[in-house]
Amino acid sequence: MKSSRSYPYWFILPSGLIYLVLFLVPTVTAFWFSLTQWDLFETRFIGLENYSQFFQEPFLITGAVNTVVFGAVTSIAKSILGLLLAVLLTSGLLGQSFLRTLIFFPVLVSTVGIGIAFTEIMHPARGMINVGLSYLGIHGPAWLIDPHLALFSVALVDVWKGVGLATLIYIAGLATISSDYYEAARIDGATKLQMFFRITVPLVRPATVTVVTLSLISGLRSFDLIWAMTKGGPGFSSDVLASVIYKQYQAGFYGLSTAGNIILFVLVALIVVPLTYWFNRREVDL
Amino acid sequence: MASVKLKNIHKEFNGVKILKGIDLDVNDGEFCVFVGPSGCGKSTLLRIISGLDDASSGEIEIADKDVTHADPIDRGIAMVFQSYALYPHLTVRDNIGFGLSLAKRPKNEINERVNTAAKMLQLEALLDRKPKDLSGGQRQRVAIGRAIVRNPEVFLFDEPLSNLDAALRSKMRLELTELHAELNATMIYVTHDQIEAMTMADKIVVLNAGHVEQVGTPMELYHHPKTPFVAGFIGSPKMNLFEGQTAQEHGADIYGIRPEHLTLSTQTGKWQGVIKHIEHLGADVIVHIQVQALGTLVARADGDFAVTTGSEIYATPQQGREHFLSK
Amino acid sequence: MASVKLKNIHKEFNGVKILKGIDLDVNDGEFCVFVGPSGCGKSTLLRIISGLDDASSGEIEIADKDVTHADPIDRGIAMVFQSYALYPHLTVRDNIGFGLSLAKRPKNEINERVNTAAKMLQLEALLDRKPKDLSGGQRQRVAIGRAIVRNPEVFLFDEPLSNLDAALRSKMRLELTELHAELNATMIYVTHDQIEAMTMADKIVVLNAGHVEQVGTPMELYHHPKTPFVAGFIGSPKMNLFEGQTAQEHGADIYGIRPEHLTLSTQTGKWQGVIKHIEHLGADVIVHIQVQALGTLVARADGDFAVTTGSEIYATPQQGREHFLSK
Amino acid sequence: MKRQQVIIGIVALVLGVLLFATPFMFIGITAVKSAAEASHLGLSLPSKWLFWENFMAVIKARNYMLLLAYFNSTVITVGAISLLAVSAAMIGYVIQRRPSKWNGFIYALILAGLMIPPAVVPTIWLLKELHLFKTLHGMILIQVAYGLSFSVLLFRSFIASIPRDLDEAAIIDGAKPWQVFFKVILPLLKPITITVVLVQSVTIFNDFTNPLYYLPGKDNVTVQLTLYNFQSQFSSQMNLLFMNILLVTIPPLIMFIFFNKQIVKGMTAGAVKG
Amino acid sequence: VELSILIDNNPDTVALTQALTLAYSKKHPDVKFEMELRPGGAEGDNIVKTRLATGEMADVFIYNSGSLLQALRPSRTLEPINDIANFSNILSSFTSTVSDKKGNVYAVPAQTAMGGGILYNKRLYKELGLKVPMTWKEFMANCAIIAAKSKAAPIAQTYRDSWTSQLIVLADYYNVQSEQPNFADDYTNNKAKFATTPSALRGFEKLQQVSEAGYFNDYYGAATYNDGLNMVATGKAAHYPMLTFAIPAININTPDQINDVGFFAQPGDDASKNGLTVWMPNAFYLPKEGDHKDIAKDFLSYVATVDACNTITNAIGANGPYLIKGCTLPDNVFPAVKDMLPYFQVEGRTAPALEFLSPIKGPMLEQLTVEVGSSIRTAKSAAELYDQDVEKQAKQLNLPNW
Ligand SMILES: Nc1ncnc2c1ncn2[C@@H]1O[C@H](COP(=O)(O)OP(=O)(O)OP(=O)(O)O)[C@@H](O)[C@H]1O
Ligand SMILES: Nc1ncnc2c1ncn2[C@@H]1O[C@H](COP(=O)(O)OP(=O)(O)OP(=O)(O)O)[C@@H](O)[C@H]1O
Ligand SMILES: [Mg+2]
Ligand SMILES: [Mg+2]
Repeated sequence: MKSSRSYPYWFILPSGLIYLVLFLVPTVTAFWFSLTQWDLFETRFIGLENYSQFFQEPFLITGAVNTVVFGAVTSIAKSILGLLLAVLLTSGLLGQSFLRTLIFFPVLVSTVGIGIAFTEIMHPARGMINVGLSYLGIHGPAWLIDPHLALFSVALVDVWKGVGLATLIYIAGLATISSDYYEAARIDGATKLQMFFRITVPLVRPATVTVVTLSLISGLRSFDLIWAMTKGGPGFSSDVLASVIYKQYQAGFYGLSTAGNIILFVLVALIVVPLTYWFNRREVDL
Repeated sequence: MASVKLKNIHKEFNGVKILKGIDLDVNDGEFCVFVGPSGCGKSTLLRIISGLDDASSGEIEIADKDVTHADPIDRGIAMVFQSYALYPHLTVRDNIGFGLSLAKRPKNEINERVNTAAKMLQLEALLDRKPKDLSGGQRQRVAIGRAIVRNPEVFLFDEPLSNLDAALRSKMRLELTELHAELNATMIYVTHDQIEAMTMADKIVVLNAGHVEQVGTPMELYHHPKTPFVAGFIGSPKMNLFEGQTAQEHGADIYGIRPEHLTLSTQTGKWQGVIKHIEHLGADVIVHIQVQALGTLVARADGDFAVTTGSEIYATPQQGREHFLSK
Repeated sequence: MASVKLKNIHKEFNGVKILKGIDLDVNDGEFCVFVGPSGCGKSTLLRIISGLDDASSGEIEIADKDVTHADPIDRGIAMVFQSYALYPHLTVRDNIGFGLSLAKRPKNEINERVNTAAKMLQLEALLDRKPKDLSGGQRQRVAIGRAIVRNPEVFLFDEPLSNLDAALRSKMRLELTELHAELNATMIYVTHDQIEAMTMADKIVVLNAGHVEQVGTPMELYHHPKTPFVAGFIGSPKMNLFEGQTAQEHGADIYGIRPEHLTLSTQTGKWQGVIKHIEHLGADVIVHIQVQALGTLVARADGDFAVTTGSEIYATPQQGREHFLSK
Repeated sequence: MKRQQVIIGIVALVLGVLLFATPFMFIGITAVKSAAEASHLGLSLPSKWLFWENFMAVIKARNYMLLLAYFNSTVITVGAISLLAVSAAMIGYVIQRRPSKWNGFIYALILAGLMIPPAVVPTIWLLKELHLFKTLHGMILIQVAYGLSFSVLLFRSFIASIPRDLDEAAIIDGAKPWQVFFKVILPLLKPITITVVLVQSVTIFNDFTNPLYYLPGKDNVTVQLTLYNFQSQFSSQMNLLFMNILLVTIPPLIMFIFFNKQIVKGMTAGAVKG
Repeated sequence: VELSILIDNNPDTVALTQALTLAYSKKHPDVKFEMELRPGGAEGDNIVKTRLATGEMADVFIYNSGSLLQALRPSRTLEPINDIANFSNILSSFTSTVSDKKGNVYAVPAQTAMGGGILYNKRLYKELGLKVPMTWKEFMANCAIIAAKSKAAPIAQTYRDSWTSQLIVLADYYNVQSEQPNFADDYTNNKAKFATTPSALRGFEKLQQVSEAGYFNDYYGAATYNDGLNMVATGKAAHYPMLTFAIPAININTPDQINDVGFFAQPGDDASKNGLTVWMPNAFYLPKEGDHKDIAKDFLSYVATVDACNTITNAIGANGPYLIKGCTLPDNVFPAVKDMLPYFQVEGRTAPALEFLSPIKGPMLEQLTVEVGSSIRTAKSAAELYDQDVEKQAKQLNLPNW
């Protein structure tokens, strides 16, 4: 196919230009600031000192581990739950439309509101979850207060909030699978389960790629919910790199936080780029 | 092992009636061919038999069990889709072996059966390709392969050979006939190819606009079509059909004579006419003759029958080959 | 108005050579048919002519202009895809009228031309449906309609009638032939149907495994095949081909005789054999004869030729109908 | 609807309501409490239902700021989305369909947009240079730039599921590249376009950091900024805050309900054989 | 003319700004105000910095005094207000926290000064016959009695709002200063450390001590600032270390109990050296390149009047002494406010919090105090980590000797 003319690069221009000017140019500029001490008013070139300073952050290791754990846990959970929910919500259930709305609703509500609501819902004594559990005779854990559990509790809420988005993308993905394949599989004698694993899962791959990539990147970079719920606490137990950086930024260490952002970017890229490479190599073309 | 019985099957799509009461018995082990004009409902009927679609009303029995509401998986069928519906993410090998691997057959059994089918379909060299890298005919063969490896009780074929060349097609006819003999499975086969219909069928079902026109063996339909539609539809080139005097003399509405049952002569004959158009097919020539009293008469003659357009010619129907049909 | 010239066209897919040097001249206004076994590269060649794919090497001229690197839009072609490639979001009407509306033709002209095509293709009742609500043959007709409304200089048809019933197919053959005569456009036509090839073609190109086996008029190919492949491929049932003594006597490798050129007799003849299998096609019967010296001999006889499997029979080749071919 | 679907539907509804709706009941209940009761948080029912009072308090706050915010946010969202959806689809289309070594590079740049946080201060300098600072259209362009990566990623992977045969048919029919895209590809991308529109408009509508930095000024408030009317570092009026959250959530919710039904199956059914 | 004015979103700030601008507009009908809200906290700091750095600041803005102000590089970005008419009305205890080395003063206080100490439940104290403690020992003894004799938690801690965890450390600064008068300077000059200065370390130790004694309310890790206020007001907790700006919030949440809430300074080890750590209020500033400097200055000059003080009192009540000469408090102030006033009446019984004396305040403090309060970390270790944190800050500020 003469791709050069059928798929011309000028298609990229309109918003590519906007992206270049308003995103890429400032980003490259920012790189320079990572080599300076910068309080927004004055810059002083200090070479790589910010980077070495960043690596000396006392809770960096905790933060890095938490970042990876949080990113992995949330993106895996969102992808799996999203797919299951999408399958459920495209199967013509009673109240399907309502359920879709219900599941997407958390996406619409501000993180702040969700943070406040869930810190209350996860209150160890009067929180809805533990009250509910106590009816079942279970003594619920101290969700956000237990340093070993806090990160996972936030991850749980993050999944709760983000699964609607994953579900929506999966619903769109399921919509593009031709029913021919399901018919062929029914004729070939596939059970529901086999159809799910051998037709749906491979053919919904574009959606999976998107959901995994998006939720992994946002999981690795996320801090707003963590911030709203624990501020990285108790102590430093649920700190992630992004919240460490955010704290530096808030403290006014702009050069340092820029360096931190670049380090985080490298970490994210190290995880995501090989993954997308692998994903794209196995793309199913029609 | 499995007969297929259809009782008064109706089907509508958004209020349009597509099937209008189909009754049909296909016996156990029979090779039944559906023919009919494009859009008459053949595929629809196949989908209903397979269980992919529900009939709007009517009942289906397979192997004497009522399966009207059963799932495809419980009907013991395999099907070749008119649109192939190959799995785009699987190689040819996995496409063909899909049903077997669903049934959790052992690996080497799957391999063996896939290889056998691939050999028969001349797909051996392509086993590791994905469908998008195949030619049209190759895709169609994969679709056939997917159905035949499974040894079901009932096969449903929807124009399975339409994209194959004549040589391969005749080879496949043979293979499918052998498969039929070997498995003794019931086969329901949709085709537009006269030769396929005539040579493979135990029974041909002629469908027209959602109802059954006639059911019979190929030779019954060829020699004794009951309706003008069947008379015109079976046989190619199609039978010459005329209303008017000749028919009325015999108390019928329509008089018919097949092109191959007209004897042509330059000297004498029943009808005299002028040659309008000649088609050379090699083995035969098809002669279109303008006859004053009738209109156009099509006749078949030997390939070496030497005539030219515009010349005069006489055509005589062979005795006992004439058809008298009522509307 | 437009001739098509191919010069030494090569094509590979991932290192596999599909076309191995195709040279071909299709004259202005000619009806050229491509035949060849499934997977031999017919569609690939069509795609290269259309400009959808680039040849790996070689040159293409259309209307005496080098278009090797021109865009499809600049080649003045219309094409019926083997896979149809209908626009699923458009109605039949809009599918057919798509090209015209891109060319900003006036609304009523589009309407008129779409209606004319729809009438010819018997699609009038379906104009407001979407492709997914059509039968296989109906979809194929939409694909044809989309190409013919556009009046281009060159038509490319990739098995356009494969899913139509015999009656409709012969009607379409006529329509396309008329269209050809009317527009005087150059047509390149891929088919597996012998009758289509024989009746429509000015010139048949026989392709095999990526190269041209023989080019000629239908009758040339039928009467004077140059290679065993062409001999076997043109004509159905295929020519009986034998190596061995008979051929050597004439200084050739292979001896060939067509089934329709064998005279059968119960009394006497050149070869004596036993009838293994009989296929009744109605107008004809195909007789498979086991001859000791040769193997299986296939002969065609009249539909009323009465023989039974297992009986003895004699076959005699008609004088002057024998073929002597070298490998 | 089969019986099985009804039963599973009921079970799913109960579970869904339990898991997804209770947190919102919490928000809803808090939204109708008095300030004092709301400060205790908790799920107890309010002693007095102050829906109307809180509702009016939120609407009237700061001189009907919320209404202005609705307007601004809507303008930004609609503007950015119409630009974003189409042009992201175009980019995704080109990089999916056109195999070339540049694609890897373009794709990497796109991914970078998801992985690198925007640099605020240089962006402001730039916006001022371009006279786009503190303007709605500047904000729209910013949202396009920031939302592009996500949208392109989504489109790119889904365009693979549209058979290339259709592009080719259109090309043969004489379509220019842009006609192929707008007349054939874009209509078939509807489910994805809807997803992008939904997700991005929620993001843009609910964005607060970017307007905060790039769109200062009283007349430029956006909806999420109205939350600051009731929430500050040291004290919050939880009842009004949650009422505001509810009100701000309604427009995207309506949009979701409207668009959700448009995601239909089988867009490409019947297109190709094989 | 229209003056734009950027304020944080605290309801008190909003209310007082509205009252002040309204009052000013009444006197100068040609001047109108356009209020713009920003979030509080560090997010707000960033917005202020960003807008100053990009030259987009409003004509007038409200911001913190003390260490946060220094990060704005006032000499570069802010307009000195030494020349406003009522400059002399501003108390020097305030001006010293908003000026640079050259003596330029940049702000007019927007509110009253605040005390940082311990809110306590007076009713509970009366029931148990307790006295306001003058030493830490007495305080601990009171706690022990409360723990033994009542259901109330001796001390409320509310770590969901983690900033509240710092109070015991920060409010101890009066005691640090009374033992180590040079601490602030030494600290700024990298000569004194929290971990190695016993009096400074005491703040962390006190926190560790009360934590280990188990004096906190149940689930203090999940409790909010509002919970803390409610507890101390209703007597579910006896003490709540907090700033006095909390008093209006108590009045909103639990108006019936507002009179049960009292206040005392966080005691040191020596009863004779008992005094209060004081927080300076937010203040009005002008950016250097403002468009309407003259009018803006006139507005600030108005804020430094008794009339303005009264306007503020009417709008939001008064929570401590004003920093404008001649301003007085009404008699009907809440008991907790009354409790605070005596400290101001004697010279030397107040000291500003460290952040008003030194530009460095480590951002990690609240997390460290949560850890100490939750017994995850010892006082010593927290102080050491805090010293490291401070070092980073000092380096960023490019201070000499670091
Ligand atoms: N993308 C591809 N990669 C590799 N091989 C391909 C690809 N596309 C086609 N082929 C191979 O090229 C050969 C020619 O294909 P083509 O579609 O031209 O065949 P054809 O003559 O049209 O056959 P048919 O009659 O079955 O349609 C086939 O063997 C096919 O498997
Ligand atoms: N979803 C649908 N909605 C409306 N009509 C439909 C739908 N599907 C099929 N039809 C119509 O039903 C009729 C029968 O279709 P069917 O596919 O069974 O035809 P067919 O006999 O297989 O034809 P062909 O030989 O062309 O494949 C056709 O006229 C078709 O237009
Ligand atoms: Mg069909
Ligand atoms: Mg082909």
